[in-house]
Amino acid sequence: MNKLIYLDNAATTKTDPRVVEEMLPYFSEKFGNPSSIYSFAAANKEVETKQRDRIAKSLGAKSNEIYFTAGGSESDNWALKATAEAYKEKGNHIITTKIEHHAILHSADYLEKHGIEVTYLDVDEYGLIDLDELENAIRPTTILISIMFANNEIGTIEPIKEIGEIAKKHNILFHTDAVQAYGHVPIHVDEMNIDMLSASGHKFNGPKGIGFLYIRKGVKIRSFIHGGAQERKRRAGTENVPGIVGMGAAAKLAEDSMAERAKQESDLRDYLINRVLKEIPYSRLNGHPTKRLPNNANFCFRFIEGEGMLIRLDMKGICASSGSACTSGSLDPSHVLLAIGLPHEIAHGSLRLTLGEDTTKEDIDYVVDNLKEIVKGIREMSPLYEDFLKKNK
Amino acid sequence: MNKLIYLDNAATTKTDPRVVEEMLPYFSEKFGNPSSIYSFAAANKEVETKQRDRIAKSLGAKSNEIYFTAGGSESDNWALKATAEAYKEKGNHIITTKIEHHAILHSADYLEKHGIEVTYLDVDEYGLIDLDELENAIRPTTILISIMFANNEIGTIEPIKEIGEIAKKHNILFHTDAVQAYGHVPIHVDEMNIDMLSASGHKFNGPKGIGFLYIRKGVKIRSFIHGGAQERKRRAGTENVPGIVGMGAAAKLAEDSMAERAKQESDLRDYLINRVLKEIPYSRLNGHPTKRLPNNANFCFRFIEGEGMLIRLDMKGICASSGSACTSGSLDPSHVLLAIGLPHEIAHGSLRLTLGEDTTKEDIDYVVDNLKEIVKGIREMSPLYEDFLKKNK
Amino acid sequence: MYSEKVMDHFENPRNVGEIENPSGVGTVGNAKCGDIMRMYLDIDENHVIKDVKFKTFGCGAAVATSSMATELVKGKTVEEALKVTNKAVMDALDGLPPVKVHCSLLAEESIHAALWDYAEKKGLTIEGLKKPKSDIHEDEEEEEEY
Amino acid sequence: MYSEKVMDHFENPRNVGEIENPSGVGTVGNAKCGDIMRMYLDIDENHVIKDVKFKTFGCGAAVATSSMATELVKGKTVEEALKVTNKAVMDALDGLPPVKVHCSLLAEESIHAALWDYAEKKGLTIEGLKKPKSDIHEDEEEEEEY
Ligand SMILES: Cc1ncc(COP(=O)(O)O)c(C=O)c1O
Ligand SMILES: Cc1ncc(COP(=O)(O)O)c(C=O)c1O
Repeated sequence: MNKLIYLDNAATTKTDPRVVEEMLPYFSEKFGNPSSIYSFAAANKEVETKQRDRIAKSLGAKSNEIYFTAGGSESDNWALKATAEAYKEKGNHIITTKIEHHAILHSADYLEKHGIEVTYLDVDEYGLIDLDELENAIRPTTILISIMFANNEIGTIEPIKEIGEIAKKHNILFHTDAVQAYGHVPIHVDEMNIDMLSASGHKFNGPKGIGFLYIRKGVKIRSFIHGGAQERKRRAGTENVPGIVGMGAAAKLAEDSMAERAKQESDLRDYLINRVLKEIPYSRLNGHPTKRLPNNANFCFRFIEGEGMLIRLDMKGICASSGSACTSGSLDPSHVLLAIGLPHEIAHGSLRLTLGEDTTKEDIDYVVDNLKEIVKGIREMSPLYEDFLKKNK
Repeated sequence: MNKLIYLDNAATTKTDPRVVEEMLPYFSEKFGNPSSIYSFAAANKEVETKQRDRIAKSLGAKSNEIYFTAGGSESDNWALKATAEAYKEKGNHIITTKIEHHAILHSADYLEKHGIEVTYLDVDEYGLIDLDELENAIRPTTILISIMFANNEIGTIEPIKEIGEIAKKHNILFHTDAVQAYGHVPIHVDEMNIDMLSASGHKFNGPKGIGFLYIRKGVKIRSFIHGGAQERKRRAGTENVPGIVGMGAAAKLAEDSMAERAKQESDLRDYLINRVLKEIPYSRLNGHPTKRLPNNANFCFRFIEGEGMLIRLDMKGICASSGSACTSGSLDPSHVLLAIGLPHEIAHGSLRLTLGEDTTKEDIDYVVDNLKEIVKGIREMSPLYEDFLKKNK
Repeated sequence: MYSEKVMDHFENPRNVGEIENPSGVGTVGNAKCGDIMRMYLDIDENHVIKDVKFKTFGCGAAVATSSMATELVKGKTVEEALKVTNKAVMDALDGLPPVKVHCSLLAEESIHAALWDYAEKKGLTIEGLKKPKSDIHEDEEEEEEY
Repeated sequence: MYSEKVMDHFENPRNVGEIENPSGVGTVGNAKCGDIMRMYLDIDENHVIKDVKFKTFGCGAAVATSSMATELVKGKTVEEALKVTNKAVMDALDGLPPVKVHCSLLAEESIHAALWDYAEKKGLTIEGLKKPKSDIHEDEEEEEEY
């Protein structure tokens, strides 16, 4: 393949070469275990602290409120399961939404099998929750509200500050899965009353296999991975020093370039959206037109099934996704698209294009030009399109 | 510091530069998410499978019995907690030992708080379990035997094959924490009747933050980290591709060089042990003289507390440990040294030296020469040594 | 994920289209599960399938299995066509990923549906042909507890 | 982990050793918890500590706090020495890691124990001096649930 246009930055991002540069010395030179006492290794403890500081600063948090994990899924599992455990005296009810990532939804399933009651909030056609519905769902036994910052498929950004206010008013913990938002949009844990927050390194040009959970001081939290005394006895396992350094470096880069980058990406995103909606018939934008991640565009094309479109795009060197990458292996259409009210056959024809720092206007033009042809071609062999044309003749 | 003699390979190892070389392309070039459909990313699925094959081969296992995790601690937590969950219909009793790593012991603690009964087997003065005691501990409700392959502090290798036979005879699952053994001594899951096995990349010159759990086909296992469909729906989270590649490369290197390396390391280890026991009075070897890891030496020096010794060794550029690195932050002497019957004040004076591929005879001589002086110096300011001399005058 | 044969049939599907006044037409699957196949058959007086066309809404495997199925039945008698199983379609494509096996079942089923339509129109009974299910189940998938 | 001052006192501990026929000697801590400190005092007729020596079995912080404690009490009267708190020892060392705070308590306690021994031998009562505990507890440590 000659051309490669990577428009799947919500699935994973390129580790920034500057990040890799910072990581490199920690593999074969400064490889010491940060828990060791001798200076060669103890120095890595300080390196770790520096990364914690960088990340804490980007959130308006304190350094010792950042706990390193192996990624967003672990952070989400930890937040839900350990909170359920630590607060079981207080209650057994958790509120979340129908459009969470599976790391939340399947953890919630698991908890439901273990005596926890879960309310899954509906969302409107744009993927936004209803604040009144949230407040009405609160019970005396509610111990946690877990609502994602921004949706990984349709890019919709939830009203986090308002949710935080409701949680605070009712004295309920508020966790947010910010895996797609962290490093892309501004987050401030105090201003937004966030008590716990999940993030994953590889979603903001850091390395894979590293993430963090922010836990506000004062929140009672149990360990999820038990063992050694790492992470203030909260998360066992020899620290992934290169990973931590890489995530810290990426957090810094993301924070420094955020405003500029968001502007650039959202300008291109809007250009993409406008061209697609204008030039491809029977297409629609999924997610909110303005309350959305700067780099996310998500469309449905009627009479079309997503996979074939992806393969044809791939043949043109275009990397895109249909629903979330993690749900591949499943035949069901995206639970998110169903939750915003799309019928099954339309939900099957979705396309997610998520831009990166390097994306250019030429890339977008190339993609739209090809997409037009591809959609046309697939429709020509679609029995649904045939029926539609006959009916409207 | 000019000289650096790294004798703490049980805490962590240097990532082999050849391993880093293999990992590098997967950060910023081939960075795709293996779950994605387009060929750029789907190729990483095959790369992953190749690593699974390499690891499976080294254990006599099948490729689809290897599940990637974030390290030894996660593997241990998963094995214990998910087995307790999946087999709760069969029973609620687990057998382990008093000398396990905290990743096992604290997971067992956790399970004890949730209705599981745990038997902790004693060990003899060398750290070996008694096979009769094991067999006697088995109950109709026993669902799991979890016994470490080799101890991380004193290096003793347990009778794994015999334990596997007992487990098989009684139709009980056998898990072994092989974090210290994998890549260092030969392991064959069929010959040893091992049903589950934990390993961690950074203990055999692979990267940190990656490990695996071997799970024999047929073992019922629940997820520990819930979410996406990765690892055949068993372990959620975007795969740490560079980490997996690095661990695969390290597994291959370790397998290829194992025999030669074990010979070289154990020769040097025995030279070290002989010099220390001969030249430093009131010293003893901890662990079994021959049934031990090729690279592990562990001593006690009477009248001495370990930390001061480590700091003085550090000043000479020698990296060593006293007990396990993960327990630092605790003031208690090592549970392993207490389990082999050492009194507290002797257990406090332990020193673990764990050799690596690069360790030379000159290094060992330098260490022993310095150690002699250091032990002498510390004893001179020890009130316990003063009392001892007065008593024996 | 897909074999070269599958990719070839996906990229260059054979016999896409419609047949005006077909001897039989059958549509199976549903948009809910993500796959719909429609087969048009042109069958002569000797019960030989002279022409076949398809339209498919579905994934790469769905398109490829439809395409391959048309190739396999073209020129065959109705009785021979009935013996073209999903296994035959898969084998001819050098295999399918486990989650896509159901597509080959759908292809088999769509041929049967078109043949059923043909038999009904003609008032025939074709030995071994059952009334087609409008949908197939996915019970062939490896379903493990987790 | 340790300040430069702690490292200096650990590397070059002041006043290590014994005093023959001391005015008072005190040993605190126990080997079980990993720290034992012994203080020897030579006190003149004006209640001034003319000389002080120590022996310590313990970690870096235990050695450094003993050493610093000897420096702080040397030349002081018994009454002044009594006012040398663990806090004063820590401050003089530019602080200690939280898990090591108990070492400074042990240093304070060992001075008190030696003074108690001196008082007993002389048949004196020293204002504010309590019978020393042979051990100290570690309740000063941050103990969080986990
Ligand atoms: C025997 C044993 N088990 C488990 C672990 C935990 O491994 P990790 O720290 O890589 O999670 C270690 C190492 O610390 C170990 O030595
Ligand atoms: C919203 C959201 N939460 C959680 C995750 C899980 O993160 P990871 O795959 O890094 O564990 C993802 C990404 O896959 C995500 O998009």
